[in-house]
Amino acid sequence: MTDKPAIELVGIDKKFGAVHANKDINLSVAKGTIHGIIGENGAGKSTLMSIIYGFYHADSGEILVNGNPVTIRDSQAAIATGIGMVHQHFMLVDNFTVLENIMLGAEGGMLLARGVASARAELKRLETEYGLEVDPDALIEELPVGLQQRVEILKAMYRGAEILILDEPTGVLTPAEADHLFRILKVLRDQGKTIILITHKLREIMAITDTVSVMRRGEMVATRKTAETTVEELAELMVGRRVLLRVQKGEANPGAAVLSVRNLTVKDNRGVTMVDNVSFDVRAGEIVGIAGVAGNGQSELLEAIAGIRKPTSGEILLDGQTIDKADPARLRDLGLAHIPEDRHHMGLVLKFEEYENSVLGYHRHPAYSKGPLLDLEAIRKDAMEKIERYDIRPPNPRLKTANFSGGNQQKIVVAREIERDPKMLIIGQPTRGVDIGAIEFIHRRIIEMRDAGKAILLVSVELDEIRSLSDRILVMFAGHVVGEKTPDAGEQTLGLMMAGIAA
Amino acid sequence: MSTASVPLPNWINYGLIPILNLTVAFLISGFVVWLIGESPLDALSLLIQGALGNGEGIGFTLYYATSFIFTGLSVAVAIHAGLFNIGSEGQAYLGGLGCALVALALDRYVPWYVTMPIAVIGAGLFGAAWAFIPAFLQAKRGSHIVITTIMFNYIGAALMVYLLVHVLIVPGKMAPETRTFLQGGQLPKLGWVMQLFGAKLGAAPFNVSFIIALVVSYLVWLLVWRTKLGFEMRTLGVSPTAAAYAGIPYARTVIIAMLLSGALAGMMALNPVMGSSARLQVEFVGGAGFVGIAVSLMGRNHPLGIIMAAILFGILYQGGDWISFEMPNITREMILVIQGLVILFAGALEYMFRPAIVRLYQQFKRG
Amino acid sequence: ADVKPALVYGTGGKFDKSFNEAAYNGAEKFKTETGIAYRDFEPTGDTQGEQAIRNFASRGFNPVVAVSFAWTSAIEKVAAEFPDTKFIIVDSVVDKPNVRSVVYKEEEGSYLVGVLAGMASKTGKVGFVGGMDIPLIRKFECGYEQGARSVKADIEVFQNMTGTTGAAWNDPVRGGELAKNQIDQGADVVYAAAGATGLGVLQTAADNKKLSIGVDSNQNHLHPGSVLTSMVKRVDLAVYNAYNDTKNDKFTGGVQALGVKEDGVGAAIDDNNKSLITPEMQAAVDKAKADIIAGTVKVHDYTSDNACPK
Amino acid sequence: MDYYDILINVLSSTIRLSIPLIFTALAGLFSERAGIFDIGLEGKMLGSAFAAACVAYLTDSAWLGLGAGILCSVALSLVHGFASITNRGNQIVSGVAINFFIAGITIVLGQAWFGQGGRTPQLSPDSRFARIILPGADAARDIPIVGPLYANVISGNNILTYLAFLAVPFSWWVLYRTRFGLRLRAVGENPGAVDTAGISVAWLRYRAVMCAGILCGFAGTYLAIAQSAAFIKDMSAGKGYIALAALVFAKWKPVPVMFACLLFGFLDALANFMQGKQVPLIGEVPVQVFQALPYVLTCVLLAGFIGVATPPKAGGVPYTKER
Ligand SMILES: Nc1ncnc2c1ncn2[C@@H]1O[C@H](COP(=O)(O)OP(=O)(O)OP(=O)(O)O)[C@@H](O)[C@H]1O
Ligand SMILES: Nc1ncnc2c1ncn2[C@@H]1O[C@H](COP(=O)(O)OP(=O)(O)OP(=O)(O)O)[C@@H](O)[C@H]1O
Ligand SMILES: [Mg+2]
Ligand SMILES: [Mg+2]
Repeated sequence: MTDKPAIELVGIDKKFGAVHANKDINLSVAKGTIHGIIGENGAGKSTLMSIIYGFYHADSGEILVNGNPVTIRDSQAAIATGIGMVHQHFMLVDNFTVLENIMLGAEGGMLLARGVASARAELKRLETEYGLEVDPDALIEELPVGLQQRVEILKAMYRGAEILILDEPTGVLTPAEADHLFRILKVLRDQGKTIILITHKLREIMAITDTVSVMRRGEMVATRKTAETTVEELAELMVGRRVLLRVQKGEANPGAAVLSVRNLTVKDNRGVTMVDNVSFDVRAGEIVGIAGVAGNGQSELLEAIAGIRKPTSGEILLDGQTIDKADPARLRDLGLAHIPEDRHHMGLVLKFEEYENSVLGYHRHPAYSKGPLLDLEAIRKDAMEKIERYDIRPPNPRLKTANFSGGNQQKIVVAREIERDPKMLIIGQPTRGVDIGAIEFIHRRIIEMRDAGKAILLVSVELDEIRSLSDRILVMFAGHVVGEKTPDAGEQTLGLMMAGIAA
Repeated sequence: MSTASVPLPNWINYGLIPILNLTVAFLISGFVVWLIGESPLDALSLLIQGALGNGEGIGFTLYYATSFIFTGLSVAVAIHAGLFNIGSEGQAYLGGLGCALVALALDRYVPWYVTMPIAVIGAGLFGAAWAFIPAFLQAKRGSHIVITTIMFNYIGAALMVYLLVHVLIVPGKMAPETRTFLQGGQLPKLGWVMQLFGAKLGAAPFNVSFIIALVVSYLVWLLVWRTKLGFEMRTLGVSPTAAAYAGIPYARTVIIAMLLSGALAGMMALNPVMGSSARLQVEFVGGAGFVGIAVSLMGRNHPLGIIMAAILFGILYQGGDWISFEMPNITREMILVIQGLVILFAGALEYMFRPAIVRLYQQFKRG
Repeated sequence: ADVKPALVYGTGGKFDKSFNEAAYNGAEKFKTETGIAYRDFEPTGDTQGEQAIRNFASRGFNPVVAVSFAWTSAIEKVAAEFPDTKFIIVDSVVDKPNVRSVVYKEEEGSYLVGVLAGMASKTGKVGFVGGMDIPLIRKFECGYEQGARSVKADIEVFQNMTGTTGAAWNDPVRGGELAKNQIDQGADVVYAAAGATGLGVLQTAADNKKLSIGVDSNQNHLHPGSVLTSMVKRVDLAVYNAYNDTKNDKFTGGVQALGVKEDGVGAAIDDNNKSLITPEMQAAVDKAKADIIAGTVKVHDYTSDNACPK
Repeated sequence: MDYYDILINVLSSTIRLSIPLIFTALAGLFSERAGIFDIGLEGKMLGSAFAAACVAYLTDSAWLGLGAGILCSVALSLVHGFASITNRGNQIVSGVAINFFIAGITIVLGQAWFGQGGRTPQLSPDSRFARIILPGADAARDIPIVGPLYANVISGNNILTYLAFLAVPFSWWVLYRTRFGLRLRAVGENPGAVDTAGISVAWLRYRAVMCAGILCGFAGTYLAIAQSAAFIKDMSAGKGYIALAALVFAKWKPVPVMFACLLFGFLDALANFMQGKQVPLIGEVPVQVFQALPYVLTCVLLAGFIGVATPPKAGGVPYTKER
């Protein structure tokens, strides 16, 4: 073994149009280690990894593998260099079998028949060596995500990867699955493979990595030995200043229940039960936070309450009235506002001008219409007022929404949903990818809403955000509400509950 | 770095690029003309002369343009809702049935201005009805609207031929067509409009449906950009997920958009059926539904752009007739060649020149 | 007088080797004889015909000949707009003083080729493939059937129409397929009255070593040895006469119905098919012709009552 | 004629009418399984018919005609590929454009070169694909049941007919048993998976559309110089769209494609045969019913009443890595 780093990046730079995703990145990953990379959403982690894997091309910069400069023209070159990658969004063909997916691109000859036998044998070997069991003849679409990810890892190993990149592998895994994954990664490392692991989750970084690098807004801001750093330091590095964990707020003054959820069961698009027999209340003047690892049913729960997804069974009551038909428009009329998790695909139409988004969903409201027509004058005036009140920049309602930055886009959504004076507000990931200034602003607005007697249901994967805003915390795990806590419950306790270990 | 997301000013996006695309299409057409041994310049001058050289030519140009405005609007309305309606051709065909039935029923009792509004409704209803099943299948069953509308073009053609041959034909006549409508079923020509400009309409069938087309264009603009329904259609068109979030009902919006699209296509029938031949004939649509695709693409799905593109295609059709009359070597199908090239370059290859233009533009801004 | 002749074809195209080509030949003949050039136009769709006719009239062409019933209403309109121009329509009747309508007694010509078909058939089955399903084409079929039956009373006549729209004149693929069906059913002579579609019928008969009968123009040369005869319809004469009459100030409006007697229709016998026509067949045709002229044989006209006697 | 003879006749007609559909639908299969929608099948078929007829006429060789037909159709495929793969244009629009262009250019050039109203001159027997009489066909004719089937349906077709039926298992084999096929099916479902496996999405898709081009070339050639003896304007007459319907009807699978095409060909044959004949209880069925039936059936299928037809997932969507 040499001392040469397994992979070294020098001055990598990448722009997507106006977005500067990677700015002059330098990075060195030692051979036989697990190297973590953390950073907020949109920090540029996936972009950087995709450049190493030859999926994107850097505008400038150099890549060295084992000390030798390499040109990675495409993924084939990356594979040939011994680099494998498990993408954040799986790159699998759903209606192919595991075996076909693994063979794709490494078929071993013009005819499939020839390669199949050796592929099966090789799979067997990998299975026993690393504990990567999976039925080679199963169809991908019939496998749970955990196993799909295993197929992705197998794909990389099958191609003889020496350097394995995993882009947010645990986002979709249950804690048990994540643990299993980590055990596999350790085995791989001990056999001399190099692993780059991307995640937002500081705990995971502390648990498994040897070294960790932090990215912020396209820049590589620091690299630390894991043993020599702390969660707090990493968090600070990630967001660029000391994290404000506590929001100023007074005592809650809860009134009657506004939202009641009774025995709710919801399935996702694939028909998997994501919310399983869940019941709770949200009262006027309180914030109920739902904590949980992403993918434990929170999204589906919010969508069901917001009327976007039809529940399979159970009941949702607003002000004691049963909502029998999923219809977001009617729910809005009844005073239910919804700040969605995904502003790009749900909360906003990026191609529309700002003022159009400022009434999306409320466009049928009498204040914004004259008969069948939209009252453009009223809408633009209203949009301008919101822009001023929420300090949305640039202050131009005729600008295309895509041209606002993430934080300002989120403010457009927040302003729209709060300003129509709802009774009930459901919020998903209010500050994802939003800068600190905007976070504070949005948090303050949420508290003001509570103090004005609104009922608020909040979902966030950021435990700190949940703890600082909520009056009560429900923890979701695998589709169940596994317990209720007050915000002063320790991080440890909540963490264990989120992992499904304690209740 | 990719250039796809670099914003360009409107005059480039809506002016320079379409003109560039169009120019290439015409250059290649000119090459074809040259290939068959005729002079492209002569052909071009004949084209202009035939289409715009006298009142009658202009009349014909506007007559064709009228049909294309309707079908272009039809395609555009669907596109705004994210639907590719290839079925305007069939919907227009059925629209012809609607307006012919009205004309046949009323022409001997009432004057044209009574028949006309009812015929507009009849044509619209029949066109919409023909769009309904594909719309329903898309909305409720997720069947691909492109495929179903193609199928319905053929089903519509079979149905119309059956009706004309077996039901509507005048007994004893050779051609499968209805009887000629009386005065009450014919739309008056717009000779007076031409006279305002000191030109003579001659025999050109430029008629009142042109005015209907303009009014409808305005209404479509109003619908798409000024109404709640239009807002919902556009939302659905660019972001189905945002539409679901906003409580915009998918099935209802898809069906309404397609019904409107079908109705617009159907109204096209007014122009040839009541405005020109005064009877319902086989194949009277003559590809206008497909031209609508080109017109809508070129007009960037905006009524104003559609009117301009429709007139351009009107010039092509009328001028093309003239060319084929004057240059027997060039048959009228040259129009199809040009049309195909325009669709190719203004539609499928619309981004071909963009990267180069972006680079030039950036250099220009820097320099 | 001043003659500036123009010719508008039917939608089958100028060189369909049949109906339109006959018209073309007439115009060419006039041109070679008199040295007077003419202008022609081939509309490819129904809407173009009217425009072309009007274009010619407005540019001072005179006379304007329109061959095909498809231009009936076009001529009706344009003739009213240009009362000083002479128009000729073939295959249809337009009642205007400046229009001459030339129609043919196709049933008579078809009767003659029917006689030949009936005698040539060994299987006792013959076929007929029509173009567009219109009374005019039924008239061909009916005459053919009568002729065949006159020589073989129990003969079976298969008949198919290619289509119901103008496209049926230009669909040799379907024409061939229909002919093949009839041949498979036992027909050994197939008569095509279908414009360019007939080319496919004649081709299929030749491919299958069966006999065929051409139409309108003399098509015997297309597949020598396979084309039994052609039912010629002298559209060329209609065109030629129209030009000549105008030139000589002898143009008359009204209807001209041309039959066997006027030599407007007939069965073509030439070098290409001589070997297929036995002396008995020749004699039978000559007799049928004489009988029709004499009036002793009356061929039923389908269009008179939209029915064919069985 | 007894019923069996009728059946034999209709079957032999079915075969003749299905061949262009089979070639074309298989062409669509290759293209669409790779994620490129192809409504330009009609245009490619027509274009290759024209090229085949022109070259066969000029060279007196059917095989050169076939080569020209294939070349022309592949060239059109490359245009479609250039628009929809390289330039990420709308695939439907590109297909429509090709259909228009070909519908026009064949007539314009045909008229300019041959002066026969867009038709090409009649071909001599040498320049066409002749019927092949299989050994023993005439002798077998009198054997009951199988005899006529062999002599009239199986024998007596041209070489392209047999090639069409070979193309079906061959396509199946290519798609499901070769590396190229595996990749092609993958790129139509998830081009990202193909790209990250180190395979060029663009080149793979180009090869797929070229396969489509080759097959359409056979279809067009069959129309012009096997089934008929000249190019006639619009001679594809919507067969490209019927083939598309058959492709959907067969749920994008090679062997069902053949059966769907045979079914649609059968309907066409039946329409010819039933003309003017009375059906008990119903009377004469208008030919338009048979003409519309393939489309109606496909819509019924699409409505989900006969199973579900799920198109390849990435179909119609241009592949972009960078926004
Ligand atoms: N294909 C693309 N085209 C254009 N912009 C892109 C593309 N991919 C990423 N971006 C932009 O580049 C920036 C960095 O994105 P990237 O996906 O690398 O972030 P990330 O750190 O992986 O975030 P996350 O934690 O959300 O996965 C973002 O602003 C994103 O919008
Ligand atoms: N999807 C997109 N399409 C087009 N332009 C975009 C897109 N996403 C971002 N941009 C452009 O890139 C710029 C930077 O966006 P980005 O979201 O990375 O901002 P940011 O620095 O994260 O801001 P904030 O802190 O407010 O989130 C924006 O101003 C916008 O113009
Ligand atoms: Mg990422
Ligand atoms: Mg941001």
